[in-house]
Order: sequence, then C-alpha cells, then structure tokens
Amino acid sequence: MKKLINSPENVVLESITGLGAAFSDLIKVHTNPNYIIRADAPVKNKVALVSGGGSGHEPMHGGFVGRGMLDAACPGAVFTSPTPDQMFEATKAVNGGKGVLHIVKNYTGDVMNFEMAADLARAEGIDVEAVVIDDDVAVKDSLYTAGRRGVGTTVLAEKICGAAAESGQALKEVAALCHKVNANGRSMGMALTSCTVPHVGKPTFELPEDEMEIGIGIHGEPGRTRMKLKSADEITEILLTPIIEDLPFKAGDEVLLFVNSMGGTPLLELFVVYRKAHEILTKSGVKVTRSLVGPYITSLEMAGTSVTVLKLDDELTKLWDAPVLTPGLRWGG
Amino acid sequence: MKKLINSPENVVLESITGLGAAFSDLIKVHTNPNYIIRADAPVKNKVALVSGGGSGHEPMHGGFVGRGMLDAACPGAVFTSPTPDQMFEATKAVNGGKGVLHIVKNYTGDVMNFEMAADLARAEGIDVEAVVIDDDVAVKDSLYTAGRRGVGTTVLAEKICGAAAESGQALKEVAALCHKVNANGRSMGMALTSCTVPHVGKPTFELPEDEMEIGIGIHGEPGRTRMKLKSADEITEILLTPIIEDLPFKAGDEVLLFVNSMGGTPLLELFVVYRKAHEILTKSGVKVTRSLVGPYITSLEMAGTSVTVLKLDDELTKLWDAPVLTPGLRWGG
Amino acid sequence: MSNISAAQFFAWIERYAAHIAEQKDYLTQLDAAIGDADHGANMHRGFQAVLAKKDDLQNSDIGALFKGVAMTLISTVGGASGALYGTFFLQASTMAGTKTELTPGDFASVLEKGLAGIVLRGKAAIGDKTMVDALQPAIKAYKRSIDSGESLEQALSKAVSAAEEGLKSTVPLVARKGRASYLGERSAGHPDPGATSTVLLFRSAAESLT
Amino acid sequence: MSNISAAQFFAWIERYAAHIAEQKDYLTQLDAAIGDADHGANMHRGFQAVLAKKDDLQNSDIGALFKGVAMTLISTVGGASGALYGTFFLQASTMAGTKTELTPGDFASVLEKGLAGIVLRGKAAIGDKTMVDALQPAIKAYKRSIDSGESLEQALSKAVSAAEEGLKSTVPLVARKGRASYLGERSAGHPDPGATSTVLLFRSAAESLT
Ligand SMILES: Nc1ncnc2c1ncn2[C@@H]1O[C@H](COP(=O)(O)OP(=O)(O)O)[C@@H](O)[C@H]1O
Ligand SMILES: Nc1ncnc2c1ncn2[C@@H]1O[C@H](COP(=O)(O)OP(=O)(O)O)[C@@H](O)[C@H]1O
Ligand SMILES: [Mg+2]
Ligand SMILES: [Mg+2]
Ligand SMILES: [Mg+2]
Ligand SMILES: [Mg+2]
Repeated sequence: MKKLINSPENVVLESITGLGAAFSDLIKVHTNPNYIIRADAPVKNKVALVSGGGSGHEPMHGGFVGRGMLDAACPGAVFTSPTPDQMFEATKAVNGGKGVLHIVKNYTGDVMNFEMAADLARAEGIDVEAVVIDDDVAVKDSLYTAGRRGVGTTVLAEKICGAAAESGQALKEVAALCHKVNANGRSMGMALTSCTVPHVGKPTFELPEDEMEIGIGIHGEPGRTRMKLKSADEITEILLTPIIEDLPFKAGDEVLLFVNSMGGTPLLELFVVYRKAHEILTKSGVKVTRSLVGPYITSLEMAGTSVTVLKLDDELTKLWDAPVLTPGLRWGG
Repeated sequence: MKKLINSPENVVLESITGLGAAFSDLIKVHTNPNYIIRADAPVKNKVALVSGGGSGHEPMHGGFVGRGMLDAACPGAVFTSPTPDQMFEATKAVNGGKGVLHIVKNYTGDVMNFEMAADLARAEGIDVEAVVIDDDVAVKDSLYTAGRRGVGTTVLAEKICGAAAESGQALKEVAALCHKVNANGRSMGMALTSCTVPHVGKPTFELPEDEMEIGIGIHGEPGRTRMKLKSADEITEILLTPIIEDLPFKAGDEVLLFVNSMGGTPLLELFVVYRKAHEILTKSGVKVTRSLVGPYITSLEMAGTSVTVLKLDDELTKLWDAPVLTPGLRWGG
Repeated sequence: MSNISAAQFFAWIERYAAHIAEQKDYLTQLDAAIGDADHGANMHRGFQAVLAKKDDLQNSDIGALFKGVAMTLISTVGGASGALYGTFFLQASTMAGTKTELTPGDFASVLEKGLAGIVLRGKAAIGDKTMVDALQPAIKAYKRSIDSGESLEQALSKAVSAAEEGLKSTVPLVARKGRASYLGERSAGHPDPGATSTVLLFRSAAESLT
Repeated sequence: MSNISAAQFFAWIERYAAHIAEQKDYLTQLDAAIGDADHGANMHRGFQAVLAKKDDLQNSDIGALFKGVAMTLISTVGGASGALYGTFFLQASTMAGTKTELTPGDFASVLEKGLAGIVLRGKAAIGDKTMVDALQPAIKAYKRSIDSGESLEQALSKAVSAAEEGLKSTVPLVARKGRASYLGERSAGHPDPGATSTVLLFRSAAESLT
C-alpha cells in the first residue's frame, strides 16, 4: 500500500485537522467526537444542514461545509458510517433554532446511525428531518432490499438545499426540496482500478489489466458487472443509458451534468467522458444547462468515473447558481 | 494501460472539447491550432496573459482561463510543449492592445517554442513580454544548465498576475510582478507511483512497492533521489526543508502554502500532508496566511504530492484574494 | 442449574473481543467480497474501546455492563454493525437491569430482547443474508434447550451449532439487506460477515459462561 | 563529383521518416530514462505530418522543401526537438534558397547553417549531452571529407560514424541542457535521445543522397 499517511488509525483525524488548518476562515473542526462545522455556526434562524458518512470520499462531506451548503459534516472512519454521537453533537452545535436537516446517503449503516442521532436530538427538543439520497441506478430499486445507494446526487442536494436554507426556507420546505432533488437525480459509476482501504492495506478487489467494473459503488463494493475494458465513449454510453432510461430523461429536459472522478482519474480523462456524455444528452434532445466536472465524491484513489444527471427547473437552477463558499465548492459573491 | 480515453492520438483534442462544452460560459476552445481563450476575449485595454505547456497537468493551464486569470492557454500533446503557431494564434486572439505576457514554465521545449512565438507576434507589432517560471528546488540552479523547472509557482503566478492585469496594470508592471512571484515561490514534489503517458502505454518508470521518488518533476521525469517509502510526516519534512532553506523563508514571513496532488493522490491524504507542512512552517515562525490544497498542477494519474510556498506581502495577498472565475479556480464576486 | 454471574458476562465480552481481534482480517476479507471491507476493523475498533473501559465494566451489574458495551459500540464503531450490535446490547441491558446474576432462562429473555432490537432497527428477516440468520436460530436453539431442561453447557453448545448452521445457510443466499444487497445475484456464494461475527459471539459465550 | 538533386533530398526526408517510425518506441524509451518519454512520439508525429505534405514537397526546390519540413515540424512537434529540428531545417532552407541541386560542398554549408541555428536557439555546446554532440562532429567529418576530395558516399559514411561516435560520447555525460539536466548525476549512463535521432538523420542521408 502506497499512501501519504502516517498510520491507518490516524488518517481521518490528521486529514480533518489539515482541512481545518487550511480553511480556518470557513470552517471549524471539532475532534472527539469528530465533526466539521461552519466557522459562524450556529447561524440563527436558518435551517441547519448536517451530512456525514464514511471518510474516503473527499471533498464530500467536510469540504462542503460553509456558507450556502452544509452547516456540519460528520466524517466516519474510512468507508464506515459515522457514529450517532458525532451526528448528535454536530446537530446540537449547528442548530440555529429553525431545525436541522440530516442528508443521509442510503447505506444501512448511515441510515441507522443517523436515525439514532435524530432520536437523541429530538429527545432534546431539536426539530430534525432526515432525507435519504438513493440515486444509484446500478442497484435495483426494491422495497424488499436496502434499495439504491446514495451517490453523486448527494453533492447536488447539499448545494441546492444549502442555498435554500440560506435563503430562509423552513425545515419542511428544505426537506421537501431535498426529496425533489433526489427524485430528479440519477447516477452510475465505474472503476478501472480498486481502491485500498488504509487499515486493510491491500486492494479491495482485483481487477485484471483488461477489465473494468461497471456499476461500482463509492466504497469499493463490487458493481453490477465486470467486463472487458472499452473506450471512453463506449463506457460513457454504458453509464448514461440506464440513467436516461430510469428517470426517464426526455427531449426538452434541462439538466445538470455532473461527471465525477472516483479519485484516481485525472481531469484530462474526465473531460473526455464529459464530452461524450454531453454529446449523447444533446443528441437525445436533453439540454445540458449546468455542469460539474471533477473529483467531488470519491472513493479514495480508485480510478474511474461516475456520471450524475439532475433534471433542473427554474427553482433548482437558481439555487444551484446561488453563491457557495466552502473548501470544495465556491462561486458567487 | 487503463485510462478513460478513446485513443492516445485524440485524448487532448477530445478533452479540451469537453472542457469547452462544460464551461462555455467562461471559455472558448479553438482547435487546429489548439488553444483556449476567455469567452470575452480579446478584452480591450487589458494586458493579456497567455500560458501553455504539455497536456497532462490539468486543470493547468486550460482550466485557469477566465476572468482574473489567463486570457489564453495552449495545450500541447501530453507532456510536450505546444507549438509556436498555437501560441502565436492565441496571442493574436487575446491581444487587447495593451500587450501580451507569456508565462512560460522553464523547460527547454517550452522556452524555445514560446520564444519563436514571441518573435512571430512581435513581427506583427504585438508587444510581448515573457516570464519564465523556475521554482523547483529539486533541481540545482545553475547558469550552465537548463536551470530549475517551473512547477507549482506557475499556478500562483497565473492567478496573481491575472488579477493585476484585470486591475489595469501595464505589461511591464505585470511582467515585473510575475518575476516577483517567481522570485518568492519555491516548490518540491515527490511521487509514489509513475504516470503512464497515453501514447507510450506503460509507466514511465518502475517504482517498487516500498520506494518513492523525491524531487520528481511533473512529466514523470526522474527526481533527485529514490528512497524507501516513509510516513507522510517524514515526506512532508523532506519536501519542505529544502524549500525553506532555499529562499530562505524565515520567522515572521507570511506565506501562501500550496499542497498539490500529482493527480492520483486523493484529498484525504493531501490534507494529512498539508497538516504537517502547516505545523512545520508555524513552528519555524512562518505564518501561513493563505492556502491552496488540491490537484492543480498534475502529472496525469501519478500518485504523489508537491509543496509550494510563496512569500506574500500585502500586494500579493490582495491580488491572490481578488475575484477569479475560471473552470479550475473560482472565488469572489 | 447454576446461574451466570456479572463476572462471567464480563469474561464473555473479553473473550469475544479476543475472538474478534484474532479474526478481524478474516471478517474484513468476507466483507471485501460482498461489502466494503471493514467489518473486522469495525468490530475490532469497537471491542478494543470496550476493553479500554474494563475498570468500569468489570465491577458493574449486568445491565450496566451491557449498557456500557452498547454505548461504546455505538460511539466508536459506526456502520451497520455499530448500530446493530449496539442496539443488541442496549436492549439486552434494559432486560438485565440491575441484576448481578442471571438464570439461564433469564439469559434467554435477554438475548431475545437484544434480537428484537436488531430486527426493529434493521428490519431484516431470516433469509435476508444478515447476522439475523445466525442470531435468531442460535437464540431459538438456546431457549428450546434450556426450556427442555438441558444444561447451560448443552444449551450454549446447541446455540453455537445453530449459529453455525445459520451462517452456513447465508452462503447461497442473495442478500436483501445491508451493503451486500447492492450486489444482487453476485452476493450469492459468500458467507455473510455479520453472521460470521455472530457465530463468534456464541462461541465466546460457550467458552466463558459455564 | 555528382550533385544532389531536390528529389534526392526529398528521398532523404522520406527515409528519415521511415527510420523514425521504426525507432519511435526506442527513442521514447531512451527519453523515458532521462527525459519525459516523448522524443519518439514527437519526431514521429512531426515526420508523419511532413509525409502528409508529400505532394507539395516533392516538387519543390530545395529551399522550399526544407522550409516546408521546418514549418511542419515547428507546427506539429512541440517540445525541444520541434523547435530545434525545425530551426535546423529553417536555417538550412535559407542557405539552400531556390536551388534544385546542391554540390556536396554546398550541402556542407547548408548543414553548417542548420547547426548554427540549433546552437543559437538551444545554446548547447559539445559535452552538454544533446543532439549537438552528434550533429556537430558529423557535419565536421562530412565537410573535412568533402574538402579533402573524398566522394559524397565516403563523406556521408564518415558523417554517420562521427555521429555514432558522438552519440556514444553522450552516454557517460551528465546532461547540462534540456530535460535530462534536471537529473544531474543520474543522467549519466544513458545515451541522449536527440543525439540518437540525429544519427538516424545521417544514416538516412547516407542511404538516400548517393
Ligand atoms: N438491515 C440489517 N439487519 C441486520 N443486519 C444487517 C443489516 N444490514 C447489515 N447487516 C449486517 O451488518 C454486516 C455488515 O457490517 P459492517 O461491515 O460492520 O457495516 P457496513 O455494512 O456499514 O460496512 C452484514 O454482514 C450484515 O450481517
Ligand atoms: N538546449 C538544447 N540544445 C540542443 N539540443 C537540445 C537542447 N535541449 C534538448 N535538446 C535535445 O532534445 C532532445 C529531447 O527532445 P524531446 O524529448 O522531443 O523534447 P522535450 O525534451 O521537450 O520532451 C534531447 O535528447 C536533446 O538531444
Ligand atoms: Mg462500512
Ligand atoms: Mg516533452
Ligand atoms: Mg462493511
Ligand atoms: Mg522528451
């Protein structure tokens, strides 16, 4: 295992310490329990947004804390849901009196731990709503399973709901908006290589030089299918086709196209994928009006990409364009 | 070779096409010859900034085109300097009548090709100045060699000089400022793994599982020395010590600390390095007042990091803070 | 039939921590195949934290012991197993209350309360390929044995066998809960990591409660 | 002694393009050791682009031929070699002018003009471990041979040998120019890629100009 770390035990703590030192103007890092909050938290009379999940997906979520996005993020161990006490403490720390929204990616551990934290917070009189993001079309949606995973749409939901909270919306409204984003976003990912979890020390899976994993999650969990390596254009089509069919996206739709690096794939390649995805959507009459391209929801150093398409309307577009000031995403005044 | 590409021949063209599609509000991509310019170029009565170099270092330089930074970028083949006609055409396309600054990384090919382009532009009556960035302390500085390589400080120079040009400074002033940034910035990098140049198809060098390359360049060119893998803290010290000694940075200095990913190293690890670099500087009485952390000047998918330290004064700090609106770097109104 | 003391329950926890420590790479490996390669690390982190509270825990009544284990797991493990094993011990503690020893029959009720907590939290049923596939038959076998007058030793040994059978039954299953469910058909052919750690829980009990 | 026609010079360029195509992986491999693994790809890209202009170039006078080669290399190669070989042919073209054949003596002057361009642009001297280490001795050997009345064939063969000697001399050198200079001492022990492609240039000449 070749990593820039000191020890698997300390990597998360040291990393968030670095994050805090680099962005002390935007965020505050609390340790034991670990959580990251806006420098100006709690913001009075604003709905607070709390997210979290295993570490290893940086900049998500810690890098999305700041004005116009999250109020707090709870980093778990690598690829392991954070614990209820982290979420509970973070929730208390950012509650500005207008309630707290938990944005939860749909993984059994995350969901259960956030439920426990919400119970604790509600017991203290804090108004908590939770929205579970489950946008990964690689997984069959079913009432009888854990359902779809939460992936790329999470980033978009955090940005858009963050802007809504900033604009003064009430908890119920922000939660409804979060459901709307989730309902309109679809994602699918693939891997060229495995990642290596620090405390495991070797790759989670073995992928021969000429094969790739389609429908991969963000934890190195195996995907839908393994197949021979193909060209970027073919891969993009393999990812985008089930996304388009699922919502379905149709001619006339305006969308945000988010092409994400799993961590190890550089921008040079990511824009090759973006180009083809843009072309496929445009050819089907879907208009790409907003874009995000880069490593935003990663899986350690895994090489690969995921594509997320979010159907936009005027409300979502306006909220997407609103200013955001976080370590990982910033624009506007 | 596992890459998200269609063919080594087309990767640069397809990638910049994707870049242009994703950021059509900010930039325009011209092909044959290939260059990327601001959407609103030429900007009348503003010094124009042109940079360029081999591809494979994304987001540099194409991702730094936009308001407050570059007016044009010329992407060469992967790791190969662009050609004079690209630079010449780009120079003509962005010249707003106040002259053009070429920001050139110190590589023989880049320097010579930019010289040829400047000759062509001057022959057409365009006022061109060129500043060569050579900040890599891994390489011995000498009059009798090609001198130091241009690495991380290039990103900072492009941002800072872009802001100065935006504020209306004259060509001579912006060029002097660029020299000043170069004189106050120092960098050093290391690699955990090799990158693979697409048209070569196999790693540029072999690095055993337990070794790393110190003083690596951004083209997979071998570094100063190869040694056994060490902890992130030790590696950070190995990179930072020669940087601090070279300028030298001393107690009381205010600096910008830039911790860069070579491409394959994820943020989780990068912030571990940042943390230690911040600690070392702070302990030596050097005050980190600005930071940049992420993959900004990369070497394809190489895993590794580089550290750049830039001594700041009020002028540089103000220009660093000024708004920037490019695909790769954006903040402010 | 002899009762089980608080000290024995503490020994159970210690023994389990030791089993987990020994098997952590194996558990993680199982999780790598159908999950995210952390089950061993998760459980180990949690039970090492429990051991660190030894001084407090070994002098507690049984309810306080289980509650201490529960809170420690909940606050240090994360993931599905943190919530689930945490809930198991939390519910178990409410049933054990301030007692300092349990009859083998009391222990059956404590286990059933813990299981009910897991089912409420995780909504898994037999056949979903989770820890429930080992836990539920193990508790059932234990209770039936105790109810029919067999010794604690016999009952625990039957629980272990039932857990092992349950674990074995998970191999061909297609997961319907937890991360493994994302794999669909590809999850078949692998034992469930959580069911595997549950077998160790009963093996530890058999080794320390009699 | 017979003159060299424009057609022969065109054949030289074609021959060189073929050598480069054949050796491109080797050249790149040499560049991987002490540079950035692109010299073969660079030269190949450039000379393929030159071949694509065959229709124009094969009917040009010698100056126009060399200028066409120069401009094509300059606009398609990039890197040090694009600027340097481009400059070489550009300067050579100014010396050749509108002639349609050159005496072997004229050709010496053309080569010397090209070399001067490279030196002016790149500022390398003998011993810096660059293409100059092969180019300069090759041209010197050629000229001395021609000046002493030897045949074109003999002169070119001596040029090839001198280029090869020059290439060999680069192996132990520590580079002082170009990318390889970043390596300092570590650049010693490897042949210079540009000197290697220069040997091919003279080998091509020997194979096509007589
Ligand atoms: N809904 C559920 N009900 C019961 N057990 C579950 C459920 N979901 C997952 N599990 C158990 O949790 C185990 C995985 O635990 P672990 O790997 O530590 O957590 P995570 O899945 O969050 O990484 C699975 O092997 C399974 O036995
Ligand atoms: N200043 C110089 N003068 C002469 N030749 C040089 C100089 N710098 C580099 N070279 C030659 O260029 C060759 C490298 O060419 P190439 O790999 O195509 O370009 P780059 O170094 O830009 O990648 C070297 O092997 C050397 O022979
Ligand atoms: Mg997990
Ligand atoms: Mg090159
Ligand atoms: Mg797991
Ligand atoms: Mg080269």
